[in-house]
Amino acid sequence: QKLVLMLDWFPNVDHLPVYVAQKSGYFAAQGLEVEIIVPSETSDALKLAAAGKVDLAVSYQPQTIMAADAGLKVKAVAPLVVKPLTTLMFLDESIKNPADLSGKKIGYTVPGLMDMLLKGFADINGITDYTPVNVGFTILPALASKQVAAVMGPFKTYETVTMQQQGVTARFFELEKYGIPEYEELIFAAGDATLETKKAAVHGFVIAVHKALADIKKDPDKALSLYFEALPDVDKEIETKAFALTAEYFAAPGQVSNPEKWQTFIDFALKYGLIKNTIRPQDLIYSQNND
Amino acid sequence: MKWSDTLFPAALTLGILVLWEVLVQIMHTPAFILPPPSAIGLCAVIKAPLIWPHALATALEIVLGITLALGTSIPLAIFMFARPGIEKGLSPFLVASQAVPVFALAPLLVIWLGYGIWSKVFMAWVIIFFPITVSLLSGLKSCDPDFRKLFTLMGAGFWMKLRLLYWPWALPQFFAGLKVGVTVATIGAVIGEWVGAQKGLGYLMIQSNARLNTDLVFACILWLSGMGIGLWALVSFAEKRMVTWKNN
Amino acid sequence: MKWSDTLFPAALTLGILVLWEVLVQIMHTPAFILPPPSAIGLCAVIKAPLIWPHALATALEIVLGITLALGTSIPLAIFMFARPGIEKGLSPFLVASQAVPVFALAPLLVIWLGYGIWSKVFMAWVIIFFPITVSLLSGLKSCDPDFRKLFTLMGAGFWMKLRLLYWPWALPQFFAGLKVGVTVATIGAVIGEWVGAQKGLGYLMIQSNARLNTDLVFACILWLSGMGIGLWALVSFAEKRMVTWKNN
Amino acid sequence: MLEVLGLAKSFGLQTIFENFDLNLPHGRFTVLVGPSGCGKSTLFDCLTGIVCPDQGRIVWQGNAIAHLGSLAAYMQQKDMLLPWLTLEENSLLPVQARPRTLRDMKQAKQTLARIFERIGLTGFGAHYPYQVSGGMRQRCALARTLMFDRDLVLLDEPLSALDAITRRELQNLLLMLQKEFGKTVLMITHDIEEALVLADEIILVGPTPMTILERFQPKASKPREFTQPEFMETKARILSRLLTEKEKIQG
Amino acid sequence: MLEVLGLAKSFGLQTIFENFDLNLPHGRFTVLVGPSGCGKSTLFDCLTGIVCPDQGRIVWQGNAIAHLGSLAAYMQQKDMLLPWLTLEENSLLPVQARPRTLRDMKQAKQTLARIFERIGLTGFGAHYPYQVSGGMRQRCALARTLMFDRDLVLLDEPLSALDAITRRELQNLLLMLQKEFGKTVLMITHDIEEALVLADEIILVGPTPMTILERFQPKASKPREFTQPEFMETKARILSRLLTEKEKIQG
Ligand SMILES: Nc1ncnc2c1ncn2[C@@H]1O[C@H](COP(=O)(O)OP(=O)(O)OP(=O)(O)O)[C@@H](O)[C@H]1O
Ligand SMILES: Nc1ncnc2c1ncn2[C@@H]1O[C@H](COP(=O)(O)OP(=O)(O)OP(=O)(O)O)[C@@H](O)[C@H]1O
Ligand SMILES: Cc1ncc(C[n+]2csc(CCO)c2C)c(N)n1
Ligand SMILES: [Mg+2]
Ligand SMILES: [Mg+2]
Repeated sequence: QKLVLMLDWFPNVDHLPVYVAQKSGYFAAQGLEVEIIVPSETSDALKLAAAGKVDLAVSYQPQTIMAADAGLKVKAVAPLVVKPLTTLMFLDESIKNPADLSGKKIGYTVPGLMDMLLKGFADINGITDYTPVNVGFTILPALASKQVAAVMGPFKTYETVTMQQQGVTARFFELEKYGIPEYEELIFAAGDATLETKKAAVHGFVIAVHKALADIKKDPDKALSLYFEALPDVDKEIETKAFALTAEYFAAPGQVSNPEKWQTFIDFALKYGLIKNTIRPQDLIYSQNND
Repeated sequence: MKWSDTLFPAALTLGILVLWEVLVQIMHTPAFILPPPSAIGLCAVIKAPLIWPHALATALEIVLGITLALGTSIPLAIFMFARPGIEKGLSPFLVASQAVPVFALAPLLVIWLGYGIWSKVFMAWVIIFFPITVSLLSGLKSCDPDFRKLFTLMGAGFWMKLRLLYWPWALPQFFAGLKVGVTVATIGAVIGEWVGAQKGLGYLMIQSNARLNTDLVFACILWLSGMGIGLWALVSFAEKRMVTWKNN
Repeated sequence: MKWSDTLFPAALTLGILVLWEVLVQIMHTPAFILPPPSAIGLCAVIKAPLIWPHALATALEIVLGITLALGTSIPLAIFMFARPGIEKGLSPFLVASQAVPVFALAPLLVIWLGYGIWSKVFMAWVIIFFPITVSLLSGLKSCDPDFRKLFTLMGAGFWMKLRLLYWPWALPQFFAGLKVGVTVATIGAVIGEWVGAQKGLGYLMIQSNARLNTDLVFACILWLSGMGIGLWALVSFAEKRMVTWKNN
Repeated sequence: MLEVLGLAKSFGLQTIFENFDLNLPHGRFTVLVGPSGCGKSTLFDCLTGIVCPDQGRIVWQGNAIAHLGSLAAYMQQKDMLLPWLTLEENSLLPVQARPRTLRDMKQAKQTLARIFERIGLTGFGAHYPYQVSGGMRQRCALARTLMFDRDLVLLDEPLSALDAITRRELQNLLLMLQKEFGKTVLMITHDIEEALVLADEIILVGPTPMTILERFQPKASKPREFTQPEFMETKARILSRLLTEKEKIQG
Repeated sequence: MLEVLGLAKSFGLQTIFENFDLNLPHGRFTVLVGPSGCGKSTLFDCLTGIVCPDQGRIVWQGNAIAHLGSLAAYMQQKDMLLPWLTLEENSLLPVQARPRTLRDMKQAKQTLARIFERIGLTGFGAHYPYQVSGGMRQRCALARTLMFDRDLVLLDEPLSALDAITRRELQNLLLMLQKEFGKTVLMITHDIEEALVLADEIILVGPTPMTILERFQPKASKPREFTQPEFMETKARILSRLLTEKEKIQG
């Protein structure tokens, strides 16, 4: 059976388990043929999953919550990265705590999501009078050219490495250490309709990914070389370093989403105006036992 | 103009809208992917107070972009016309400049030019510049050589010829290019607002898109289209006023 | 053509490149903000094996887009020319279609056309379609009414007039529009590759941009420009072959 | 064959026709003479529908029609050659423009070759209009008009750019056209001698609005030489009539 | 005043000039007569630089020049009126086109008003070219040529589209131009009577390449009437000469 998976961003080590499962034939073993697609915009994946045009989407827990708030019928199927990786990143050494950013321009990467998180972050940490600016994907140039003092959105595991490669040392505040509740950074999501019609296939997909996750824990070097086999064009040095940082955050084999984590974040989102409606985690997290 | 000819586009519009509405209803296309036209229209009207200041900001960028484009492409076209050798050498650059996908550069451009209005104006400018230059140049070059010689015999210098002969000759083609230019200028400004904007229809669209307010996205498109049509009509009007001598 | 005229653009190019290189070196501009031209050139050559298959994919999209655009805009322009009433009603739609930014369309395109080549071809088509239609229509409309009457007197029907009179008359303006069209077609294809692509220069650029391989981004732009210039040259050549009767 | 009744046409305040009547019998050669700017070309334009008259009826072989349209072959005062076609292609347009077979086309080419021979354009068929002289362009326009092959032929100063000898040859061609092919010809000329040599009837018109001043029917048999004394007299008469009417057109 | 030596010009295989000489004394009225397509207009084009000759020298008031350029006023065979300018604006172009003061312009307008009066265009200054008759367009082109105000005037069939009366009036205008303003005039016409009435010298040319067949110097004082018997004879002579030369141009 064929499954279409749309990523959240261009392929990178975050998606390594998917490529390992693909290359190790775990998908095939489940009778699946998985097509991996890159989106044009971060919100595309969830939209298309909700519309049933792709079967699975890689998305973020906050984004899924906000999408559900907007009425999209999607559920988290399995976690991929279980801890937040997102940071508020800056270069200036003189910035010691978030409040030092008051009155400055602060960039954000994903409009509609990161700007909201930034608002919450600023409220909690007493950043006043700042100007939010959408910088898109150009995080480092925006920082390096001093157009913005900090950027909300880069991953501490990936962007730090690419910046290091360019000879720039990035400093950052980790969100979860500054009052933002812990959340699952990357998850697999599927539309409700897909979950009914292709239930078995989705199960098979999750099983295959878990197998890959187990392999990664066992033999990281082999996993990485399988990944490079799948994506021959990527910069090996960066990805290797990023993988070293990311590996510990991957979900454990068999791990499922934690409803309490989701509830905490939903409360936070309600409080800071990211969402307007009360949402129940059990409506968002799909589990085989539910039905 | 036949009555049926006026009727046809109206019928077409209505037909498309109805079909769209019906299809969206029948196929249960989710509103976050393609809202029904009724929802879009409603949103465009109800949310007008929200949209209006953004539209104003975008309009300003477009107008500045067009002004800048006119101010640069007219002299350039004339210069290239006056020196065909230079035209030969320069046109590959012009062409190359067009094949550069600006929106891919947009984020970098914004960093070069700052997050203010100028990066957006620049985008609009880049996009309009080319069609105007090409059409004006092609219009100037299409001038009947016999008339050129006549003016030489009258002892007219280049500027005199330009004023009395080349320019009026090129006007119709210039206007054709200008029409294309002002229309796509709207896209230029919106692309500029993609990143680094605090205001403008492009900003509003990106935000609404991310928040899955797809009807607002399409409402913005409706407003943009309105602006495009307005500019088009304005240019058509100017054309009618300035190209009066055609005998039909 | 004077020798100085050929020299000028060459000197200009060289000057710009040297200035760029020197400025980048002096100001220690980081390569991810603006790479020096030498690095871009080098990258475009060294990474050619990487770029080549992507360029091929994009080229295919462009060619298909242009073909489609010719196949639709020529009949449409002729139809609108034949029925001026319909033209009046239809042109607002055409203009409006130009104001729609892609990202609003991307999910729609995926739904309608899938992730394959056709969503990209569609984008290229959308972008080229407009300048060709407008310029061809304006060329057809510019036909001297005295000649139109002459053909009526000869008993020629619309299609005969089109073949023998309107079409040759409009050719120069059509080519001016086509030149603009094929040049921006590259942009169309690249924009299209934002919509869930696995291949193509647009895809490569986005990836490289996010990965801070700015020199590869610019190298892709260099390739794209090359393709744009090539298409331009091709159209210019076709123009020279088909518009032979101009007496200079 | 052709009758015009109550023709009226104004351009703004300038009235060109006001209740103008004209009647052309079948097979005749009628020549229109009148001062420059009095409305002769406009009359042709009204007849063929190039200009839309304000009022008036046109009766063609007993039937009322709006205008002649493609019923007549019309050679306009401007040569109207398409710049992207050669002289031959330009001349073949009237055949090309209508539904035709390959054989039609071949025959037309043969006919045209004969016409080119007679009007002295042989060897110039492949030239473009900008490559030939003014007189040659005019002859090409005449060739095109002959290729129309209609019963009624309207000629607006068809020979004005030709030298005396060529002119005389083409006058003979026109006469042959009328006599051997039975065409009805209505022609405008400023050359009174030409009118006298060619016409079954000369219609002298004056401005403004255009009225028929006088009609002359030269009786001598054709081909004529202008040197006949009767003609000298008529010419003097026409000239003096023109002179007195001349001033009206200005103002 | 103007001398052409060893002029040569070919279009492809067709040789128009081969070692052609011409000499125009100051203040004279010279008329060029020759068959259609023999190269008269091309001669004017070569003199003024519109066409670039293959060989030849032009000497103007003792100085060798490449071509006359804007030294001469040239009325081309086509009327060459700009469609977006009115008749008045078209006629004022030669003044507009050069550096000028406001007073120049005012004076020019007055001069033009007088010219329009004489050529019968008063009241049509605000018309566009497409709004007037062929003859009126030709007169407008003549008015524009007169506005050039140069010592040498080249006229290519300037009166071909005019009726006999208007033509005679404008012939007188040309004569006055030569006599009262001392202009040197070189004119092409197909009307032999016109040539006889106007010319100090008639140059009869023939094809191909163009050669001077004969020169005639009518002795009668101006203004002349064509009816003089001397003229009849000359006309017959020219006609017969033209006739014998005529065939050469074809082939
Ligand atoms: N489109 C127009 N608009 C206004 N006036 C016009 C138009 N067409 C013709 N006229 C006027 O009609 C009058 C007659 O023009 P027409 O061309 O019929 O003259 P004609 O008798 O053919 O003269 P000619 O012998 O010079 O060719 C002219 O005075 C002209 O100004
Ligand atoms: N651009 C050109 N290319 C080729 N041949 C040309 C060109 N211009 C003129 N000719 C040829 O030169 C010859 C002379 O043309 P020209 O116009 O000088 O004749 P003309 O004596 O003025 O005739 P007319 O009395 O008919 O005006 C013609 O046979 C023409 O074919
Ligand atoms: C390697 C990597 N870097 C940045 C982003 C962009 N991004 C950073 S955080 C976030 C939303 C998370 O809540 C998004 C879209 C990514 N996806 N992957
Ligand atoms: Mg006329
Ligand atoms: Mg000539």
